[in-house]
Parts: sequence; structure tokens; C-alpha cells
Amino acid sequence: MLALFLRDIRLGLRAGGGVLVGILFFLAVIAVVPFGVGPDLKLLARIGAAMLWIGALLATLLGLDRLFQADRDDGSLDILIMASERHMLAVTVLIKCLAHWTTSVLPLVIASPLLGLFMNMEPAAIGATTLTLLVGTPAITLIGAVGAAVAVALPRGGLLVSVIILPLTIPVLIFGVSAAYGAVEDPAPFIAPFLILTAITLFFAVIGPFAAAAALKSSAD
Amino acid sequence: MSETVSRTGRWVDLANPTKFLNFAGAVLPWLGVVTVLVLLAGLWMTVQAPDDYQQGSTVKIMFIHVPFAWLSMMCYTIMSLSALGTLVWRHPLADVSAKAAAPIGAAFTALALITGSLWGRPMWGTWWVWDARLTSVFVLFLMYLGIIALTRAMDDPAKSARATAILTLVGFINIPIIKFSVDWWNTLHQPASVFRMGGPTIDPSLLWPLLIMAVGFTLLFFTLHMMAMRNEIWRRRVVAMRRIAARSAERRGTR
Amino acid sequence: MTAHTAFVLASYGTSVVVLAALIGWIFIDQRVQRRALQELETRGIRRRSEVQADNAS
Amino acid sequence: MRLVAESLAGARGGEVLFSGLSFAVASGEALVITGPNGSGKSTLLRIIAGLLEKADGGIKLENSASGFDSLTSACHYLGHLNGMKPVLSVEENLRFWQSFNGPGDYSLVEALERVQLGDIGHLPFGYLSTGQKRRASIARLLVSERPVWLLDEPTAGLDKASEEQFAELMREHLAKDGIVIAATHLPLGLDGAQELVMGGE
Repeated sequence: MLALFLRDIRLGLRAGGGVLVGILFFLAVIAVVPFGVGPDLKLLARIGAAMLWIGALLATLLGLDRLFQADRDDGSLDILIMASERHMLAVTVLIKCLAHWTTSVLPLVIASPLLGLFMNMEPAAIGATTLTLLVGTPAITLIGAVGAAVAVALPRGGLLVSVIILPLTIPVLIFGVSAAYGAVEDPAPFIAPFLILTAITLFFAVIGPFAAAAALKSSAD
Repeated sequence: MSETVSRTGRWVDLANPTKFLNFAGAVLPWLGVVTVLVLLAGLWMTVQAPDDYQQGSTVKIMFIHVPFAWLSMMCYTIMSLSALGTLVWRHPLADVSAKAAAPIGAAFTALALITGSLWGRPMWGTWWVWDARLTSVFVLFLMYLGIIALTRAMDDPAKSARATAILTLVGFINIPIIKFSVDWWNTLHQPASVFRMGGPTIDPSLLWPLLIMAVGFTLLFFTLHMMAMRNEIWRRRVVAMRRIAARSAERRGTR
Repeated sequence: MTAHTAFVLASYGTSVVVLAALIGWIFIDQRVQRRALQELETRGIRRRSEVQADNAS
Repeated sequence: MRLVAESLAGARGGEVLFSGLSFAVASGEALVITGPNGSGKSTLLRIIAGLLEKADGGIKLENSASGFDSLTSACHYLGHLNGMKPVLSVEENLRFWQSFNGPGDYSLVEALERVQLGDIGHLPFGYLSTGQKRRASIARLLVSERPVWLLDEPTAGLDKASEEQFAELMREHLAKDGIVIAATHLPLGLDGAQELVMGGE
């Protein structure tokens, strides 16, 4: 299992700067916002957390369609499925998700404090947003794994994966953003939405891999 | 007359990667030593320089911020020239030069943004504003990252070279925008004080350390660029030799 | 004044860190490529131009 | 150990390709599946591998060796695709499959030697020629132990010398009480193999 994790990390880092594209997309989305809403620093500070979350959400969806398709294209997926008695397929999926998150989403989380400065956010808001992103983005990857597994057999599944997943990620977005705001605005609570966010991630860490594994098994032809 | 001929002859010689490697091997140690010496002198002068009566000690950030900003634009200009070299003259080293310069340019641009931000915080009271100069430099940073992503995305350097060159040239529009943004738009960023018509407006006690630091960082850029180019040539040789290895093993296998 | 000094030190510090990372990366890359070249050469693989030069001499 | 199929039926895309197929292969025996394109050779192999649902009938492994409780876990499957990553070196690819699928009779170095790739294991898989890729993929069968080998056109892209070496490997596997089931157009050089002609009805 560790071997699979290391292989996927190695692939993520070696194959064609996929990490860089994700960060670049995130940066570009955030850089576009001030042109859309105007460079008013107060306004930017207020919508900053939400913009960071939306940017991170879209950037996370970007590479998800390749999660299983790359393995299917070269035949590795068959062998991974056949080994399901040695290594439960759901665990294999979970490991692949973790490797994908580490190589292409964790850099986004690390870059988000810098982008927070661009949005003129307060230090507390930046810290809260980064923390919620760290806790919440694994849920997006895990939900995305289901979509990627369902669409794995489709030749042009890329856009479809995003469209399938986006509605499912709305709860993550809601609680992520409300926790980020809760840390700054006084009446709103931080702990409650943050705990719900953690619960969502843990919930999908169990449900997501099983659903994705079932979809992968039935997709083989 | 004869001198120009011999000089162009030498340039043509350098087009050969092997000649370039020899040239770089001979020049790099000296260039490195000179770079270190100039940078040390610049740092010494920076420490000695007086504080500005308006900006206090933060003016010391200028001694690195201005060279970084200048290098971020110079590096892109060099990449654009290399792009021309790839597209027009098909110079074999032009693509190597562009690919090697991109990460260095990105690093200098990032430093210009970071030091500017650290300077702006005490002076303007904010880390960042979306004004013309800052935004255009940020766009330059994104351009660098995009070019790096494009050069890494394709396996075959010959294929990626032309695509990268075209992208680089299109992005060059940004450079004059950065340069003149402080004059065209009324922004928070102060206008140029060194390279301007009618001489610098800056006090000599601050100008000299700035100039030395600028020369030092420019030398640093050229040293790093040459090293990165050499690495890139080596990397391509490794790829070529591996392909030969696979093919020669095949021939031995059939025999 | 002390607050300003912190900003100056921070900007010089990040510059040193970023430049050190850049220089370090270039040196590591240099070592990796040199090793790879040497390894390939010890395996007896040579570039076409070198082979031709050998044949000519 | 015996692999037994009883009135097996396979379908693809709703269309039944074959039905009423029965055969038995004991350990040390080989089964060569031949037949025209579209007769369901690949489908049959994928059903045995557990990658496709059978339409009807039954297939099971009797008296299987210890550690291989179900049919799927006892199978090596070599399909049209090689299951290797082009950016990783041959050794990295094989080491991954070895640690994922468990160890076998051959160490990594020995397996590469057996398929004549000993001196280019350090190269990225993507640099290899078609035949070399196939041979690297065959090495995957050697580094992990599985009693049943399911081979779909295993010699596609191999030259005469490599074909001969591969036949030698298969004979060796059979001598160790293994089972080989291969779908092929080309003779594999296996003496005394059962032959199953598909699409003959």
C-alpha cells in the first residue's frame, strides 16, 4: 500500500507539472476577482475567504478526472482491481486519493495564505481559511473519486466529472466558508461549522472509497 | 572589420552545445567569484547607507527590491529574445536559454513581489493593493509560471520549444505595461527615480549602493542562467543517450 | 523604528532563503545530471557524434 | 489444482458471444484458445480473471494452493495493455508491482535477466520499443507468484528470439505445476497443450 502511495506521488511530481497547473489556476482565479468586483480593499477583505474557497474548489476539481483514467489507459487498473483480495479495493482507492491530495491539493492549501494577503484579509481570517481548506479539501477529493470512478470508462469524462461532483461539494463549501467567517465575525461561531466540516471529511473518507470501488468494479469491460 | 568577423565567428561557435559547455566551464568560476565579491561590496554599502528622512530604515529594502524588479523584466526580455532565436533563426541554444531562464525569472519576480509587499506594509499600511504596477508584475509572475508549466508538460523539447516561444512573445506585451504603468496611471507606487530622463532624482548616498547591488544581482542572474543552461544541455544529453541505450539493447537482443 | 527594522530584516531574510533555494536547486540538478551522464558512460553508451569521431580517428 | 468451467457463457455489450463452454485444465497443463476476431477470446479471459461478470454457468479453481483462495487471487492477467507507467523506470515499475502483488520465485534482477532486459532496467519505460515493453510486462508475471497465468495475445510485438524465450518461461511455469491459459493467433511453442477453438458453432 505504501508502494502505491509512493508510486502515485512520484507520478504526480514527475509527470508534466500537474502540480504547477493547479496552483497556476488557483492564482489566476484569485487574480481575476479584483478585476470583476473592483479593487476596493474592504470589499475584497469581506469576500476573501469565499473567493479562496471557490478558487481552491475549482482547482481541486481540475485534475480529478485523471485519478483513475490514467491507470485505466495503461491497464494498471485491471491489475489493481484483480488484487482486491490482497488489498481491499476501497483501501486502494483511499490511498490513491491521499496521494492525489498530497501532490495536487496540499500545494494549494500552502499557497492560500499568500493569496489571502492579496485579498487584504486579516491574519485571523487567513489562518482560519487555511485551516478550513486543510480540513475540507480532502472531502472534495474523496467525493471527486466517486465521480472519477463513475466516469472512468467515458472517453471525455473530464468535464462530466466536474459537473457530477460540483453539486455534491456544496455542503463542504457552505461549512468551510461559514467556519472561516466564524473566526472573524463575532456573532457567528467558528467551532460548530468547523466540526461539521471535519465530520463531512471523515464521512466521505469512509463512503467515498467504497462507492468509488463499487463503480470501478462494475466499470471494467 | 576583422574583429567583427572574428566575433560573429565566435558567436556561431557558441551555438554548438559542446562549445558552449567548454565556454561555460571556463567562465563560470570567474563569474561566480566576481558575483560574490560585488554582492558583498553592495551589502557592505547597504549597511553603511544612511536612512531616508521620509522612509526611515525601510529604504534599505529598496536596495534589493529595485534590482529584483529590474531583473524580473530583464529576464523576461532575454526569454523573449531567445524565443525570437527559436522561431526566426532556429538557434539550437535559444530554447535551452529560454527554458533555463524561466525558473530564475520566476524566483526574482516572486522576490520583487515579496520585498515590495514588505516595503508597502509600513509605508502604505497594506500588504497589497490592486494597482496597475503591482497587478502587472503579478501577471508577469503568472506568465512565468505558465511558461514553466508548458515547458514541463511536453516530453519532446523540440515540440514544446516553438509553443513556449510563441507564448513568451505574446506575453512580452506586459513588459512595457509594467515599465510605464507608473507614468500612465496614477498609482500608489512611486515613479521611476533612477532610469529617467534628466538624471536620477535619488541622493548619491543611496544611488551608489543601489547601483552596485543591481550590478551584483545582474551578475548573479547571468551566473545562474549559464549554470541552468548547462544543466539543461546535460539533461537533454541524458535523454538522448537513454534512447540510444534502449535501441542498442534491442539490437543486441535480436542477435 | 523597531517595527520597521523587522520589515527590513524580513525582506532580506526571504530574499536569502529564496535565492538559496534557487541556487541549491541548480546545484542539485547539476549533480543529478552529471551522475546520470557518468552512469550512462560507464555502461558504455555514447552519443552518435562521439562514436563517429572515434570511427574517424 | 484444477481450473474447471461448466457451460460458461459470456456477453459483451448485451450480445452473447459464447455459451455452453466447458473445459478443465489441471496443474501443469496449458490451454490455448484460438478463434477468429470477435469470437470472445478476450472476454473469456477477462471472465476468468474476474474482471467481467459471466453471463451464465460456473467457473472455479479446485484444490487451489494455499494463499490463493479464490480464482481471481490466483491469476496473473497479461492483457493488451502493459500496465506500466512510461515516466517511471522499468525497475521502479516492477518493484511497485512486486510489493503490491507479493513476492515470487524471481527477484527483480533475475526477472529482468530472464526477459533480456538486464542492462536497461534503469531506463524510463516510455523509452522502450514495443517488444521491450512487452518483455518488461512479462517480467511482471515472474516477480509475483500466481499459479494461473491468463495471457491475451502475449507474443504480440515480440520477435522470434523473444518468442522462444517466452515459450521457455511458460514451460518452466508449467513444470512448477502452474496453469497457462493463452488466447492467441500465433503458435506459442507449447507441446501437448489443449486447444479450445472458439466461434466454431
